[in-house]
Amino acid sequence: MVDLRVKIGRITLKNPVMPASGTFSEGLARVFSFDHLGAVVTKTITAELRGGNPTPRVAEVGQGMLNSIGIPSKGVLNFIDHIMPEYQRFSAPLVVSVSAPTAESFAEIVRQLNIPGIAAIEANISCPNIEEDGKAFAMRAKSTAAVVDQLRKATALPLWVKLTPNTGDVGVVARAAQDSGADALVVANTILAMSIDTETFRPRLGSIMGGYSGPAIKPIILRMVYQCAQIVDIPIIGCGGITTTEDAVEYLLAGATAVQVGTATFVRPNAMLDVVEGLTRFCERKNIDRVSELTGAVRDRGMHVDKLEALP
Amino acid sequence: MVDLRVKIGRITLKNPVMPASGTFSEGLARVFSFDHLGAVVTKTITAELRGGNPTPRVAEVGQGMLNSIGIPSKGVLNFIDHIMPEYQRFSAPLVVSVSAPTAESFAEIVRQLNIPGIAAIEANISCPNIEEDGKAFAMRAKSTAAVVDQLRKATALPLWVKLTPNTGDVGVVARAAQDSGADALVVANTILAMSIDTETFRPRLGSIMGGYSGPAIKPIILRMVYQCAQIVDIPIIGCGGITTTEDAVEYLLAGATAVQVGTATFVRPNAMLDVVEGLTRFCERKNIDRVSELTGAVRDRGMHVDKLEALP
Amino acid sequence: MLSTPAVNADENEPIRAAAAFDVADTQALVTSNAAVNAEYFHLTLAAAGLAMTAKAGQFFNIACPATDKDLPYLRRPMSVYRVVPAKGEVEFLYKVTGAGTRGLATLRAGDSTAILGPLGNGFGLDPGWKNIVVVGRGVGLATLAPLAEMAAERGIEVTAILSARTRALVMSVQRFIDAGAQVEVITDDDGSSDPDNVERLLVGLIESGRADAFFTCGSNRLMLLLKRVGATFQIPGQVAMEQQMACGLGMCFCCVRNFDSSHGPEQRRVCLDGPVFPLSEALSW
Amino acid sequence: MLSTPAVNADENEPIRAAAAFDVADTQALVTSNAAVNAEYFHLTLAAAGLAMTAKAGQFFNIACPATDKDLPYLRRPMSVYRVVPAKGEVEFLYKVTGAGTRGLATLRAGDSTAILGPLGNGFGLDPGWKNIVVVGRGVGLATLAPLAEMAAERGIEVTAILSARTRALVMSVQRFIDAGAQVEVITDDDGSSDPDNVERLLVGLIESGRADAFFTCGSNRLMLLLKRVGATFQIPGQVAMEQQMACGLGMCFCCVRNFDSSHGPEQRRVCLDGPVFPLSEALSW
Ligand SMILES: Cc1cc2nc3c(=O)[nH]c(=O)nc-3n(C[C@H](O)[C@H](O)[C@H](O)COP(=O)(O)OP(=O)(O)OC[C@H]3O[C@@H](n4cnc5c(N)ncnc54)[C@H](O)[C@@H]3O)c2cc1C
Ligand SMILES: Cc1cc2nc3c(=O)[nH]c(=O)nc-3n(C[C@H](O)[C@H](O)[C@H](O)COP(=O)(O)OP(=O)(O)OC[C@H]3O[C@@H](n4cnc5c(N)ncnc54)[C@H](O)[C@@H]3O)c2cc1C
Ligand SMILES: Cc1cc2nc3c(=O)[nH]c(=O)nc-3n(C[C@H](O)[C@H](O)[C@H](O)COP(=O)(O)O)c2cc1C
Ligand SMILES: Cc1cc2nc3c(=O)[nH]c(=O)nc-3n(C[C@H](O)[C@H](O)[C@H](O)COP(=O)(O)O)c2cc1C
Ligand code: FES
Ligand code: FES
Repeated sequence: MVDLRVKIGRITLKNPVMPASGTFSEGLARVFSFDHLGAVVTKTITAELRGGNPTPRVAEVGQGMLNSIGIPSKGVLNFIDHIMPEYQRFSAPLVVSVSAPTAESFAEIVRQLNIPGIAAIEANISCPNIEEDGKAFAMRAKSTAAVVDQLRKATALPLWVKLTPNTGDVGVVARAAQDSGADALVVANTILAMSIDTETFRPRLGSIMGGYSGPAIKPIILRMVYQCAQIVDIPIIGCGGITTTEDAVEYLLAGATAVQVGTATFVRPNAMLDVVEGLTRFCERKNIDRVSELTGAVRDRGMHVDKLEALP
Repeated sequence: MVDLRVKIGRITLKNPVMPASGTFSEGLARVFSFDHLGAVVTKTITAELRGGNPTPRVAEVGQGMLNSIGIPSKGVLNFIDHIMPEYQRFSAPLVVSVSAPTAESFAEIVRQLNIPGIAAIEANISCPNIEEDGKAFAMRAKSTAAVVDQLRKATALPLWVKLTPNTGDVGVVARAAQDSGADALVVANTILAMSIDTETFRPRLGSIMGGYSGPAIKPIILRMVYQCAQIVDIPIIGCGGITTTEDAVEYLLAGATAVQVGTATFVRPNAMLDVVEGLTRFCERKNIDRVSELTGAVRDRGMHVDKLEALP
Repeated sequence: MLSTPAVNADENEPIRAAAAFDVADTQALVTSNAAVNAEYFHLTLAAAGLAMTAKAGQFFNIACPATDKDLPYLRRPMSVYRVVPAKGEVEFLYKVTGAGTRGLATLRAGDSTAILGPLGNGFGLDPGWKNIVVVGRGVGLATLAPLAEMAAERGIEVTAILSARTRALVMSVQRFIDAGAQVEVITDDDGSSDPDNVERLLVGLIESGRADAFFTCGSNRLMLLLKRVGATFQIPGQVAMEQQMACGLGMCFCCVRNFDSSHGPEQRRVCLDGPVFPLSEALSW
Repeated sequence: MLSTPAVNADENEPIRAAAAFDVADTQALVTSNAAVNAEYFHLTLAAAGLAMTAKAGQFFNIACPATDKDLPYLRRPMSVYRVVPAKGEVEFLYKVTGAGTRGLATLRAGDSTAILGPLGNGFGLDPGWKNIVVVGRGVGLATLAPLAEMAAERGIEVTAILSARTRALVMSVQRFIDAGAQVEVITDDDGSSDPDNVERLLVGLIESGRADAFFTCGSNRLMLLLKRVGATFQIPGQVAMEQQMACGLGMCFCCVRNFDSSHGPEQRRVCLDGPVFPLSEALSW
């Protein structure tokens, strides 16, 4: 029997498969039991009430989609009173994704979540930092360090920091998050993208630009996971385009300890279950006892990138 | 009859369609005549001799591909003596793509190309700048300004600067290139990505990471063209995943004046011709007299991105 | 929007009951998939289990096959057109409009595709109602058709006002007739579909006591008309709405629309809180 | 690598002559596509024009259809297995290995797919040669088969040594026989395919004057053996090589391999400078 357990800091997950924030809700419990998942991750919540972005909020593009949901939120109390209970009946640890427009308000919402029943905090720092001309915290090491530092002081819960791929140097941002006290990294959020309807000449999203997700972004995020794994020691949770068991394995090999499945769940609601079962079969076929042995097992020794050669 | 001509700085192209550097060679003249193209763009050449990267150099990923060709180059003289003549028999203006590991050597190679028969220089500054720990020039505004400034002094030819998408803020890099004297921008090069063979556990590219191109990257590069178009006044040449007429139109609407077709030519060798013909038919159907009217014609007025809403 | 809305709570299983799985992703075998006219296809799938519990107004999120030209990625929401538990069949009536439905149209008997459902709340019939008026147009008829049998089963009289550009394009007429409905076909080409005429028809039905409730789908113009007339004469109503979707399960918040509610305007998810909404709360789309 | 290499310049049109279009992307109709054994399919396409000029050793870059499971994006290089200008047909023999060939295997008569070619240089036959030895294995046989007729046309005697795991898997035996070739089947299961035995066979042929040149494809081991024997006995040879490709036209530099050359080791593009190379310059892959 293959051991699927993985450790993310001080919590142990029964398997490395969990949903990506915002692509999942208690509604999926109508299809299967969350007891099968390594963890559950909530849609990002904010302190203030938000309506989210104008419609259309979704556009299909090739083997992926653009979304501009934004973060419709009914606030922390609504979450604690109405949403948390939905998850309590499952054994999977509850990870609460939070966001805020300033480092201070970020710390504030995390303080409100120092309550029983929450296994970890996932800080979605891919959102605009209004104190820095709206650039996402995670776009720069400095603003990342600033917010993670405050979050670390605000909570004793395991702190997962979710990075944005919309940066030129994800490695330094990752190091900054680790050095400021992150227990794990989630790599990564959606890639800023756009699509235009050539018949109407109008952007296909109500907010013009949106986040690109799905299989199409996998090679990019996988590269970022690989780069981060060279730089940080804390566990990395890979997230980007994972649809099949092989996708999950690819992320583990690149250095991830666990994976999040997002958009794939929209196309195959049972995708997460399939990956959990697939990982067991894959490890059996490869005579691997523990799925954790796959983490960072990419056979890249002796290979190198020639600095002199142009890379994109 | 639709007028397909577009102006890139002081040169006028008979139509807005040209190949992307490195995805094209005189070999394609075995399939159709380059007289049909708005311009031809050479594979990037360097002053020094280079062998390129180890194999495998290509990996198919979804609706796109990874490449790690690097820049095999036989130097400038070989180019002038053996490659340039191949293009002279065609009417399409010749754009020579160049690269170098330092700003000084960049200027040097451009000086060697101040010869008749070259219509414009395309500076591929997506390559590693060995004076700055191998980060590509185009990843930062400062190093971009430095190299473009030297290039501007080194040549009187129209100077096109090709940006990398592997940066957190393509807009400021674009502005830096314009302010340092670029006549046009090519947006953009490939996106750094990776793929791992889950059977062998080995990276699928000999140099581990490589450049992602093809339809899958279109929404990302299109967004960058749109962002750059808000910031610069010089013409933008869109390049990323363009396969069909609609793809080209989408880029023009987002703010591009012309487009480059790359990977699509590998899959449909006549893709560029199809786009040229398709643009005429599209404009006829839409009662548009000049294709140049499409540039920046996206109907985004009244729409805006809510700063408070999280975007990736 | 975590609890389902007031709309016909009887018909609709509240999310809270989710512990019991009430939605399934079923790999369904294609029994037939034939063009019914220049624009529409009729798809019949062999399915069992939860799919057989689908009610009028509910929908499935359907996987659409790739073709040479199209590689649809997301699923496509389609109302259940008919369910025949006895035969283990579920049917859909769809209009070929783009990548996904072009892909669906390539399905042949013997192929199979995945359908997630039943999704959404579905129409509700108040035990007190004796006569209802169903007003539909275009694709909307696919959504409204099963309501004919559902009403018949409960001994409710149905008047169906079916609208289209031309007579040739009106669908499901026979289906409504077979279900015992009074059918009025109105078309653009003979002008009978224009608002004033439809309003006249409605008022007539109301005055003759044959309109305890309105049901509509497929036309914003008709929805607004029914809403106004319904408000004037205090006739309740339900409208099935559409919005672009990804998950169909209430997870992604792609499919929101704005609605009037007692406590001011609010956003609701069409896939979860709908697709059927009270006419009185629906807003123009 | 801009001028084509020395290799049989006669067979190969130098790029410089490009002004005359000699490569075409042809939308070809599938005449048949049938499994020949557990692993291989035989595809026959109706095509005309330049495709009909394809020579032994040249190849086409073939568009592979999408399936439920696979969405192959790049084209796949396939050697021309046979060209019948009279019937306007071109044939391919391919092994189903992954996404692209799985897609190819779904093609049915009446479907069509795009083929770019003819590409590459092809085999060359020196007018001075009277007897050649063709040694192939697996997929390599598809590439070598047309060489049998090409040699026959020029009155050149062919000895074909066909290798495979088992007798059942040896292909094209009849084809070589029909072309008048002497056929030796060697297999792993009866040990006849082991290097020493093959070397014995080759030396025998050389001594009996039946080996003016060697031709091989499909096995690195056999290539190295022929190279060594050829060097010892001064027998020229040609090998058809494979490498991952994108464009097939010499544009992308994906398909390079290293070769020995008079002026030291050099990189060549398999698609443009090959796929056929002098045995003496080929390196292990
Ligand atoms: C609850 C519900 C029930 C529906 N029932 C039916 C039905 O029974 N028969 C029928 O023909 N159509 C029905 N529709 C509309 C149907 O979903 C769309 O026509 C279909 O998604 C179009 O997809 P496409 O790829 O062919 O078109 P495209 O225009 O290429 O679609 C592009 C994207 O927009 C989305 N989209 C386009 N039009 C609509 C629309 N009207 N509503 C929602 N999403 C849309 C698609 O899902 C896809 O994601 C229903 C829609 C909803 C929301
Ligand atoms: C000049 C030439 C002629 C060939 N002729 C034949 C032939 O006649 N019959 C035949 O069965 N095969 C032939 N091959 C090999 C054939 O191209 C591959 O088997 C095929 O590309 C595999 O694609 P796939 O998607 O099924 O496999 P996958 O392994 O999924 O392919 C993944 C990628 O690797 C590439 N690739 C995988 N194997 C090879 C290979 N051996 N050579 C080149 N690229 C490869 C594919 O093109 C694709 O881009 C030839 C190859 C070359 C270069
Ligand atoms: C509809 C949608 C909503 C999302 N909402 C959130 C969110 O609220 N918070 C967050 O951190 N990420 C959000 N994401 C990003 C996903 O969590 C994930 O990082 C991204 O989609 C990449 O993974 P995928 O390719 O598997 O979908 C959202 C993605 C989608 C598609
Ligand atoms: C095989 C290959 C080689 C390339 N070589 C170069 C190059 O030498 N110089 C350069 O500036 N860009 C090079 N590129 C990048 C392309 O010019 C183009 O920017 C990129 O592929 C995106 O466009 P596409 O999606 O249409 O291919 C190369 C791309 C590919 C696929
Ligand atoms: S479609 Fe996802 S919430 Fe409605
Ligand atoms: S495949 Fe492109 S150069 Fe050979």
